[in-house]
Amino acid sequence: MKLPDKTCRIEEAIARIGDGATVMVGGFGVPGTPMTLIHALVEHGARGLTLIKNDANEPGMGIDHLLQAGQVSRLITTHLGLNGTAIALMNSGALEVEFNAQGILAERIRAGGAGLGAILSDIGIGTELALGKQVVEMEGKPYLVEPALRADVALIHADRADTFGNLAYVATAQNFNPLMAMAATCVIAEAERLVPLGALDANDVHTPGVFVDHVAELSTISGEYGVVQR
Amino acid sequence: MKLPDKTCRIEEAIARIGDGATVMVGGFGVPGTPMTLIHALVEHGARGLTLIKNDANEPGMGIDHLLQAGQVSRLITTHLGLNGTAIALMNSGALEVEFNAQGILAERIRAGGAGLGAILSDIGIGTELALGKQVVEMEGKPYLVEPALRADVALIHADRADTFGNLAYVATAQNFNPLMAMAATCVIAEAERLVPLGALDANDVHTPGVFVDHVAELSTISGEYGVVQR
Amino acid sequence: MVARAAREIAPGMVVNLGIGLPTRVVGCLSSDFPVCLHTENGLTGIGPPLAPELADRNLIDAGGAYVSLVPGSAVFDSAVSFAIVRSGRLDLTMLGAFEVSASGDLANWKIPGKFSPGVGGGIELAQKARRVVVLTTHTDRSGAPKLKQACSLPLTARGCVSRIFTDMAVIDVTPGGFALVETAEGISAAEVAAATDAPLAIPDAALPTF
Amino acid sequence: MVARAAREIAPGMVVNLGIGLPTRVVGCLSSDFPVCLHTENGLTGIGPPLAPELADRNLIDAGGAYVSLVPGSAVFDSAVSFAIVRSGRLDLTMLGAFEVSASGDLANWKIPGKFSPGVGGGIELAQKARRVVVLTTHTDRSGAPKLKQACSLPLTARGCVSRIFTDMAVIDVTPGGFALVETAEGISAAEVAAATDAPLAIPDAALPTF
Repeated sequence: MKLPDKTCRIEEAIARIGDGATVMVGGFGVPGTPMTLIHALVEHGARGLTLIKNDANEPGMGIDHLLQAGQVSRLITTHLGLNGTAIALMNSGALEVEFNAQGILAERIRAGGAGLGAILSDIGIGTELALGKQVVEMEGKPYLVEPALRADVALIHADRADTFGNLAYVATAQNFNPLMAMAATCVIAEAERLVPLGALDANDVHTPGVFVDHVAELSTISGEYGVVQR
Repeated sequence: MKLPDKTCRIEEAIARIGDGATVMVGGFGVPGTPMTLIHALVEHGARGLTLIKNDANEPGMGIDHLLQAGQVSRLITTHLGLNGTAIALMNSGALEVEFNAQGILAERIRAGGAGLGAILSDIGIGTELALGKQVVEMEGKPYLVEPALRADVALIHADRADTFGNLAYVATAQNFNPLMAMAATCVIAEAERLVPLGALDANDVHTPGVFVDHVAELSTISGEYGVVQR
Repeated sequence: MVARAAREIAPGMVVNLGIGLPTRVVGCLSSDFPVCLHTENGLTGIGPPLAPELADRNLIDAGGAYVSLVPGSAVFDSAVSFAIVRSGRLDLTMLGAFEVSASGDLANWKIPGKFSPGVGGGIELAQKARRVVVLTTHTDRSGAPKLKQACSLPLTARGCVSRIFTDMAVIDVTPGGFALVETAEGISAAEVAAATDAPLAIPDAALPTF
Repeated sequence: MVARAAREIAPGMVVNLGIGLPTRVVGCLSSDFPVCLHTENGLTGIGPPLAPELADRNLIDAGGAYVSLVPGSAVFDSAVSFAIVRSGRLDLTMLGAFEVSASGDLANWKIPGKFSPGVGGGIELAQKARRVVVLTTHTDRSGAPKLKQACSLPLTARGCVSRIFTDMAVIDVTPGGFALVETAEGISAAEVAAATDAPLAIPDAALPTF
């Protein structure tokens, strides 16, 4: 028994993304954002995408390139205050935006990855985020039904990956990546370092490779991954 | 800023467990079962306990000691086929047993740890495990409401712990421990090795210390933790 | 039959082998066959079983057997382990059975009044693996058929079983009920039909044997 | 006021400091003070902020500031990070505010038609931290009071705020509404009351200053 090899060229993996696809993108700010996969998706040109991402990055970074290229029709997110492009597109009606409470977005994605239908939560009851949501009573207390989220594709940034797709993250570049890596039909991971099978200790794996379909090593770590000068 | 020290004597931590308490106990088979904390709970003598544990261990091991001592009135579990004591107590009516599907038990505990009210799942629909459960429809499909589980106390076995209570597990001794370590009001962890702050790399922590209230190093690893001779 | 069942595993699959007969399939997989074995407690990349004197006390499968790792193994908590199952990442599971019905219902966890140890991970494996096959003796110890028109025991999951490997035959569950696919060496189709408590479709052509 | 707010942190607490004024509280905590700082993206044990030339590109807080670790820091995914918040493990959060009502309602995320960047982690912090305090200027840039009988903006959470630290005063939210606790050096109780758009209970005894 030998674990299958899932290494691939980034362009080939990204080429599977069709128009209208739902795409989860890891990252919270710069750390963990798969900048290279995003650039490949811009090159590929799929349009009418629904993106699921914690934030909209900043102008000239990350998913801003997809927004600028007009490839995104819908964004499910928690906060886009640092990206004027996203705010302008939203205000003009060109971009439909669904805001989630941050931890609820994380849990909805995780629920999708765990094969659940939904979670029940009391977060946001009494605020406008509860409007239009299905309510379930349990022992006399109301909870909002927060449906699980899944995507056609998840774009993941890892620090290290082995050839089976086991992933390890560093520092706060973890964020939404392990959650999204469970919740998509096709999971594509870029890694700063690709290591042989066995080089990643079984106890240090953050995302088991069974969730990952394609893994590619980054040839360069571009400036977009670097410290943001403000 | 310095992280607080949570080291304690096992007896002192266990002494807080009152009669009638709900206690989660880590472990799946022998690995990850906090044998020493369980023995301390037998010594302490609290009765009328509700235990939440994946399995009932085997005769003469783990929670079998609590069952034998008559300290347990209710057991929420997935499987107790390897423990004749538990089966006999259940059949005689002395022990109330609630069976859960294994992954659903894991998710209910995790939901408790995540501060959710419940999860919605389709597992067990059409079987007797669905009987009596609240059903919610979402987009025309039925789901069972599986309420979150929390406990007064969780007993956790870790491989390594630092003095703040950050925990790391090894191999399949992980199992239910990281989930239960999130889901109790008071979390008590035994560790095979206690290391100084900083000796556990931030990226290698499986359970963040913020979830843990008390941590103690095991002075000996008894034979009960060893390979079971069958 | 174990060797025959092993051939059901296609290269690249993620597979869970249930307790009992299915576990023995491991012994039929060559060391360079590309497959990932999963177990419910929290491990992908199971290697061959280990004798007690070589075992790691912290490394077991869901049945309590001491197992080894392979290069690229990963360990994780039991919630993640079942996330793999429920989210569709498990390509195949091989399970034991008390009864299988002609519509693919599976009963393998409870005999009311006699045996009710709890369902463990069985429901989720049966309900959510992309393909569920059963490995079982064709009849129980008293000689009664395990393949029946309808199950009499509490179900594990409805309509989940695709194929059944027994000591007598390989049988598919089709929209029309049980269909004989192969027979064991020396067993006739008629013998299989006689030991099956439901109609069994038998093709006209000669059947392969195993 | 930042230094005064820092004294709100008791030894042993797990604390989340919101973006803006609250983040500056870090600078008032001594290196041997026993506290665990949490940030939403997935980190406990935040150390002092780092200048860009010393920063780790992968180590930020939820506001995007480059931070350091302390011995015993842990990183985890954002679901676990909010599990800490929602399950009651966060002892204290300090948040900014657009408006706070006399019943402790908080509005700090949206100004309809002007500013609606999304709520981020604010709702969960406000609704689930064991204690929520607000750090804010007493009035907005146009001089309008931020402490009001009722909020006019969309709420972050209802009845969540216990105490408010402003440049003018420390004010508690009590069952009877706002109550003055301390004043800033050189500010009179009457001045605080005049800058507050709701009744303010002022004790008879002399108030401490900060």
